[in-house]
Amino acid sequence: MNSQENKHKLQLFVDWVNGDNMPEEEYSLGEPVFEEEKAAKEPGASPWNRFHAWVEANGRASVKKVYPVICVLLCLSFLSLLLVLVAHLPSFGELANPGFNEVQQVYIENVVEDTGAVNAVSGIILNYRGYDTLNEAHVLFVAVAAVTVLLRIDRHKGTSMDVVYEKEESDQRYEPHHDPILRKTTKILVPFILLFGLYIMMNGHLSPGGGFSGGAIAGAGLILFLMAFGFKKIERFFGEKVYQIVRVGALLIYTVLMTYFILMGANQLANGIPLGEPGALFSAGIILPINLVVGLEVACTMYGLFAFFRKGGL
Amino acid sequence: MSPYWILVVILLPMITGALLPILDFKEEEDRGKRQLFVAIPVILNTILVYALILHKPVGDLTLVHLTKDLSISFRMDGLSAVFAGLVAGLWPLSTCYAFEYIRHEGKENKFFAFYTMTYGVTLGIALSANVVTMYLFYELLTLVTVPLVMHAMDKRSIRAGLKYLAYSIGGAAIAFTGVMILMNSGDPSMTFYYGGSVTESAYLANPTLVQVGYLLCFFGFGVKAAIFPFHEWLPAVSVAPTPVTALLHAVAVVKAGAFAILRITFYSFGPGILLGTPAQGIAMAFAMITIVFGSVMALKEQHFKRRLAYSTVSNLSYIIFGATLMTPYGFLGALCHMLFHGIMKITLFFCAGSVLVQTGREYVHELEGLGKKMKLTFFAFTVGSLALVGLPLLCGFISKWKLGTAAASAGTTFAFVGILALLISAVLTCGYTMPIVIRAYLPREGFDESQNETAKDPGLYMTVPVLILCAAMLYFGMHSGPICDALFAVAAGLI
Amino acid sequence: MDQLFVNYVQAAAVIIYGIGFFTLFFNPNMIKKIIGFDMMDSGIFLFLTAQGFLYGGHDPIVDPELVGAQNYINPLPTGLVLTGIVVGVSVSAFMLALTVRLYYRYHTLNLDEIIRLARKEED
Amino acid sequence: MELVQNFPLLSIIIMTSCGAICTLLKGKAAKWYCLVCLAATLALNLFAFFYTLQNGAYVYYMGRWSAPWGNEIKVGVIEALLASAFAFVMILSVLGGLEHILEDVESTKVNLYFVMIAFLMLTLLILVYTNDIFTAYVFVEINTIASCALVMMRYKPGKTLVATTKYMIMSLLGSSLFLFAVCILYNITGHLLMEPMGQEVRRLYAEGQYLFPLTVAIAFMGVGLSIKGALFPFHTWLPDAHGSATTTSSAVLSGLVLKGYIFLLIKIYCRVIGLDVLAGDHMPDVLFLFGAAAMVIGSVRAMQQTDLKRLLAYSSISQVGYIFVGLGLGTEAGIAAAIVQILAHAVTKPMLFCAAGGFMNVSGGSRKLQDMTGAGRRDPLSGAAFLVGVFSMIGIPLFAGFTTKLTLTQAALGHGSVKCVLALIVIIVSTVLNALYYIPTVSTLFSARNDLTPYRNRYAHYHVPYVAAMVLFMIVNICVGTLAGPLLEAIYAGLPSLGM
Amino acid sequence: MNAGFLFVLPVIIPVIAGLLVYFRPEYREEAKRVAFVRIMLCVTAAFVFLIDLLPEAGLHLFSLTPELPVLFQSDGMAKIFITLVAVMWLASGFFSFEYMKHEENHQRYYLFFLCSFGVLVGLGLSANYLTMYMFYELMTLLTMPLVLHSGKKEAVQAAFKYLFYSVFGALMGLLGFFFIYNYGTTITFTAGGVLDMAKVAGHENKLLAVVFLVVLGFGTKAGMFPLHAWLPTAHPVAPAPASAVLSGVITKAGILGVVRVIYYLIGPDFIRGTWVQYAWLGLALATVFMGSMMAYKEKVLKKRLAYSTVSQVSYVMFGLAVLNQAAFIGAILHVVFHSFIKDVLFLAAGAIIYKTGRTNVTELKGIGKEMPIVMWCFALASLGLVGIPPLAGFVSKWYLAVGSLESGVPFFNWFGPVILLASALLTAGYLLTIVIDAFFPGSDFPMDTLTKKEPSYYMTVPLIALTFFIVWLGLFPGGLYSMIESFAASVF
Repeated sequence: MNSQENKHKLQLFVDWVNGDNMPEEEYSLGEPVFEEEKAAKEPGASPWNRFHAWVEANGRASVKKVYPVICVLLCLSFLSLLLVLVAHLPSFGELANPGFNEVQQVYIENVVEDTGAVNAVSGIILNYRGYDTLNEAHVLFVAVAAVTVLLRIDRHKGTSMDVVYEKEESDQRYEPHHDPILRKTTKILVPFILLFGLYIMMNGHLSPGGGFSGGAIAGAGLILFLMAFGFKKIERFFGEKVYQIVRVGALLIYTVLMTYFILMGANQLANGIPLGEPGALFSAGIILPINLVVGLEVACTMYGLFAFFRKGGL
Repeated sequence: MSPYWILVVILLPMITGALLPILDFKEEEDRGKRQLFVAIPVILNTILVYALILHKPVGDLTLVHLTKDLSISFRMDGLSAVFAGLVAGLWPLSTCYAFEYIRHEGKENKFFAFYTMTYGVTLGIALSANVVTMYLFYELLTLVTVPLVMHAMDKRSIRAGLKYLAYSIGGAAIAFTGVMILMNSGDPSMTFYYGGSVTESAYLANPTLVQVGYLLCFFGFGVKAAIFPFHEWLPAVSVAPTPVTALLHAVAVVKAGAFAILRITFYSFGPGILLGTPAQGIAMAFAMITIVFGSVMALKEQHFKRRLAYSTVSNLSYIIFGATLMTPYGFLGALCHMLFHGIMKITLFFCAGSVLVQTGREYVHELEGLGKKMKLTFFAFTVGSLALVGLPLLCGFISKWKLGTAAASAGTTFAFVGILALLISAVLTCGYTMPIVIRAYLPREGFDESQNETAKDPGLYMTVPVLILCAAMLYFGMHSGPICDALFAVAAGLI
Repeated sequence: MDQLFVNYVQAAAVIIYGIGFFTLFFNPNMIKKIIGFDMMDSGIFLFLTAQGFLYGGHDPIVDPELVGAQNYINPLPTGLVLTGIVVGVSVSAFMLALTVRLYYRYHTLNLDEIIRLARKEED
Repeated sequence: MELVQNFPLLSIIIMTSCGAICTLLKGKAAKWYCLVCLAATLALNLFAFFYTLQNGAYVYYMGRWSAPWGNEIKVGVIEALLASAFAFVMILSVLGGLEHILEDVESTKVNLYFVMIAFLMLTLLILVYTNDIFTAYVFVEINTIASCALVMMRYKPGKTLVATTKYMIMSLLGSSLFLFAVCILYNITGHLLMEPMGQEVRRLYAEGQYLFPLTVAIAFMGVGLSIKGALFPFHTWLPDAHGSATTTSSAVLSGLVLKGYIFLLIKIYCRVIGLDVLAGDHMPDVLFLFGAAAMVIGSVRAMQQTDLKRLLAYSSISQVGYIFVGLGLGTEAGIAAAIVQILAHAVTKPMLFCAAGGFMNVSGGSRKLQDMTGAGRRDPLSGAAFLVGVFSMIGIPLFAGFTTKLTLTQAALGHGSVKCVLALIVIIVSTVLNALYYIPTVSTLFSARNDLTPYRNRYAHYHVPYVAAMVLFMIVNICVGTLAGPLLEAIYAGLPSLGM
Repeated sequence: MNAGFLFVLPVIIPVIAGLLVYFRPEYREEAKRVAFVRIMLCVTAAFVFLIDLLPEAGLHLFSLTPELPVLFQSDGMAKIFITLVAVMWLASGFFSFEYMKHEENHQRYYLFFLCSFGVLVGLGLSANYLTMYMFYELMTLLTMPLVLHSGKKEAVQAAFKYLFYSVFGALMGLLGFFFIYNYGTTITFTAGGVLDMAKVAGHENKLLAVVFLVVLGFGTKAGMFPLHAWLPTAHPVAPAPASAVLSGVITKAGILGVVRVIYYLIGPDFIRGTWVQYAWLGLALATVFMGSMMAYKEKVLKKRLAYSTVSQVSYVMFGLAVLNQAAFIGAILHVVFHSFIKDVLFLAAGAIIYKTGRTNVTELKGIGKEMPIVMWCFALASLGLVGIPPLAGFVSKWYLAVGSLESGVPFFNWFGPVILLASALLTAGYLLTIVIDAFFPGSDFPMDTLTKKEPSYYMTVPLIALTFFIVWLGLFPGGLYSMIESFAASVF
């Protein structure tokens, strides 16, 4: 083939030497080829479009098949990582663990004369690291607020929250049908439950327990009463207004107490709250009142959550 | 004069531009009022600029301190006087041209708003005293000119506008990195000193970084100066109305890119450091490639304004070639070509605009025999093209002459190849301008007169600026003594 | 590997955590996901309490005779667990409320179904 | 202990009480009370900022007991600055989106909205100030619940509920990983407070003990908080959550909440683990890579969006990428650049969201960009604010974005290794991509074809709070842009207290 | 009162005349126009001859920049060139009055014809590189429309080709200009060269490359080998008087350029014995031989004459390339003689086309009978070109051969004359065959049927005059020889 090419080249050279060959049409009179007007690229055909078509067609199905396998593999590898981690951790239950350092020593040895509480755990969570527990109460408070946003139906205000709600409305107001066995037992049990809850709250600084557990027990008592006697009865002594006031009041009292305690502590001023002698009921400074307040708060929260899930209102 | 006038000069057009949409002149009825409202500030501003050039204010005017070292400050030194003078000189002419041209495009308020604002922003670039200020106005220039490019708001111009935007912002981002490297090596406030602010020790500490920094700045600002790999936006933008293409893409925007490269080369990185380094080699190589490439593409292009746009691409790289020679003579050649190319190219674009307005023809082969009908326009076009080719009596020859001698005296083989590139491009320039002239005046055998019955010269607003420019070309061609001495003083860093 | 048998309690905790993690990821049902979260929480609390344990350690109710920190277990982790449990409760309550509302609107608990319905509803 | 030193605690207490009290008040009263509390917090924190500027950082015991026993907060220059900035932006966001709150949220539950806002502010304050990682965990949880509540408070739920669920699940996963990391750290160091734990970790690292648990703790901490901070691979929840929430919620979430978590990560990495130990574990490189990927892919995805709010959400992902690139550089300058970006983005993004809210008012409530053509003309104030935001995003000098680009490039250059080159390239690409999707949006918003849309004669009627918010936003943005000097000095002064 | 201001007149007058002819409406009809042009031609020629007579003088017109003045001076070389230009323009001018009758847009033709006259005079008189370059460029631009005159497609393409090649050549000259300005002491032409050896020290080979490019650049105008392709296309398409002038004089402008640069700026001894000289010699000889070969092969009369121009002008280039006095004198002599001869040949061809419309060589059988005077001049000119002793061609070829033999250039001093002789034979081949066919068409040709078609006296008078000169100069070259020898001595 290249011989033909050479001939062509020779011809070109001869023409050039000859000098009389006409330069090819310099300014083509043809239709102007202007980039913008070129025919728009026709769609499809390009690999990118084919990939998209495949994804639309069977994207979801393939993911469904592949997802479990990946999930299992991911979790197994994660689990093995954790197990290897545990293998490298300090051994269980040794005194040489890093945990048993001067921090634990102070917590145990001077918890009595610092906080007046015999139960070191209460001392820690309510005095040494008191601020954390203040915010514990706030977590509960926010959770209830969030649930109210979601579940509370303000029927009489006419807010058509969700048309769906209207259909099953009858079930909400359904009062528990008169069940004598349940009512009798609750009549006997509820006072003791509330009393026991109060006991747990009061003795938080002496024995295990405290505001949170006591509150939960009291809450359970309230819920049992509600289950037995229905909303009408309970509204007589524990309606919406009371509920709000108790909840917010308890929180505010707790905050005020804690602010006073922190401000005094931070500025190294004596806070004038008597610690009382250890072991007595009215001792351990601010821990007792805090336990009471927290107990109330937790009880209201428990009851509130149940009521919202049950009736979308109190 | 006190340096505060610099601020006045920059802000006056920007305020007029900003006020226009608020005053909201009606399209047709108070066109006269709008023209007055635009013309007076522009002319006033030009007078102020020339007053500033004549008796230069001493010292810098610092507006605000961004950080401890970086500040927004202005100054009128030699180089800024040249660029400001060029812009101030050509702006009134092109505004006058735009008054009539825009009548058939529409949306005049929006057009003149951005048009006058660009005036202020370009002056901002010219008069900035440090790299950060220049960078600020450089970015503003992009943002102010994008609406102008998109003026017609049809699919084509929007796509062109977006392409222009992508290139400019990309370029600015690349340049920003280079500026940062500059900031680290040498005086952090990056104010412009003739001979560069990069200290010797900083360079010796890490020569490759400084060179990479310079190349980043070079290609970053080079995007606006349409250097080879980043030149596509310039021809694409020729869809914009002619006063926009003429002024922005022959004078303001592209020259801002070239001006920025001059500033960076001679006032920030300093020729002393860069002379003979591979960075200079690369920069010069790209400039040379663009010179030849631009002309070749222009030769191939059939669309009238795109052909002129490609010619701008190639001519701009003359300036950059001069800059990369890194000698005072090279700098002088660059300055000369910046001035004279501004005048030449704006004339050609105006003629293209007049042809478009009068006959609506956009392609080169449609211009058959128009020479007789549109006498003045094509006379100006002929003078412009002869100047561009480098005929001795016209200004084009002077700048080619300065560039050529500078390259010859530079002595390196690269410079020698550079001259060859210059000359090849000159031949190609003749290749793409002369056929138009010949075609216009000496129509071919089978040509019938009837096609150009209606074609005649456009109104006074459009022809007067063109003729003034021709006179300027002839004057500078014949009597360029004083101008060249002034430019040499700037190039040698005396003023 | 023998250290794993020494720390058998932490190993158990971590395994519970892993299972919780698996249920969370594996099944699309909302309730199962919440159960997964609770398992993860309980796994961590077990892991945390295990750190405070001491062989032969007395419960942290300080009685005057038994002096010296070395024969009491570390009270701090138990305190932290108390806080953790409360957080777990509040978060689960919120998630359950969300599930109830989703059920009322989309009548399904399968999260993938819900997402599909939401996307269809959107466009 | 002068009085001023109590101010941070006072601001925290005010916010806690405000949360509680707002539940009792009615909608309008709750709004005013919440705004007053926010203003008070802003003032107190500003005082604290100027105090620490003169006298340097100080530690404040939350309760009577000193470091390893009691709880404490550390008030440094950066912390105070961020706290006051967050408070200020919170006020402006609430004011900016006020009409939408009253419109979107049910009238009876508006007060709960402000409860959530109060608790969110509380958590941000604590995340910024706290010196104890378990307190940090507790507040991370409150923050999760509060922000999920804020997202879902829409009158016509549907889409928002699904988005909230996705957000909730991802956040809970993140916080459980974070808790796990806290337990591991407590297990191997025995301390919960950052300073003592930091010394312990350095000692362990020096002796080479428990190295593997330390790496796992660092990894879990990083992954946990990246999930919550919406770093690239875990960002899937962000577009739906921020896209479908009301204006104020999306403004606050993208502007502040993301930053709270990331600042906590920075604090933990600097104070507890120390940059040298961190470098040993190559964690910064991982963060750097994911940050770089976020910068690019966030913008690419944003280009394909037609809904304005989702577009802004995706752009947040790319801006978060800037912070992680700064953090990933692992040098002091890198951290400073990250903090500057936190501030700059906190100031810019909420403004963009509020402006988007304004545009929605003027375009018949639709979020689609087509319906918003010419909205900029019909509502000039939001148009101007949006423009300032876009300028800042692109990094035009005199605007906040420029300061970030300035410091980040300086930091990258200071680094001088392959990471530096990669950082520079990514910054350039990201700037271009930003321009590529912001400028067309601006051009559609200001396009002259205003008369084609059905909403052409719907001009904005301005309320006082909205105008105030927008104007203040613009002023702050320009201040951060121009007063970069003193800002940077303050940050560099605050770095040692951060644990560098 | 030196003769300086005189220089401007012959340059300005024709240009103004041309513009007047084109723009003034009254010159539309024939008679007025012909009269006006005739007067103008005579006036300009008179001034030119006046300048010849006056002693050497200089004029500084104005200066573009301080170091770029526009200078005129009438040294020996200039005098010869402008006289040649004047004579050729007179002859072609008179010829074209008649010839243009069967062409259109006369005014345009005369505009460019007169303007190029002025420009060429300016080129001849220019005293420094800038002025020469300026007039060189103007000449290209003004002669191009002459080539384009007919407007036919191939004419337009040929014109473009001519334009690009010439502009490229001019710009090569500009390249040389930069370097000479840089390495030379001044840009004014001074016999023997202006190079400042101190500056040139390090850059010899680069400067040699530049010189070679300059030679190539100006060589394009003279149709030297690498860039000769435009000449065979451009000259034939132009109207006959224009192509006569194009071939006769304008190619000599290229030669003038080379002479000025090599002998008056670079200085002959800078490139004596270097590769530039050998390359130049080689190219010249190649063109000489190649031109004649092509001419021999070409059938169309005007194309054949164009090829012969290519080869004859390369005689001159060869003479200049030898770089010694004898060859230089031979070259300049050949410039003069070739102009006269080629003018006669082209005018004759023009007359034939005008009268009989026959362009092909084969159709010219028996033309001698139809147009005796024209063909007699054609014959005499052909003989002169071949180099038969009594006619002009012989003298220049003689000195060329002698110069090259004496020059001592290693290979070329004997190879050169051999090529010249061979080419002379070929010239005879392609010219004398026409003459023989014209007068002795052979027995079978019906000689008697031919009628006399003698063109009018406008055409015959110039032909006769030029032929007289050829014969007169062939017999008494002494005057011309001594004139050339005077300034040739100063150059070497």
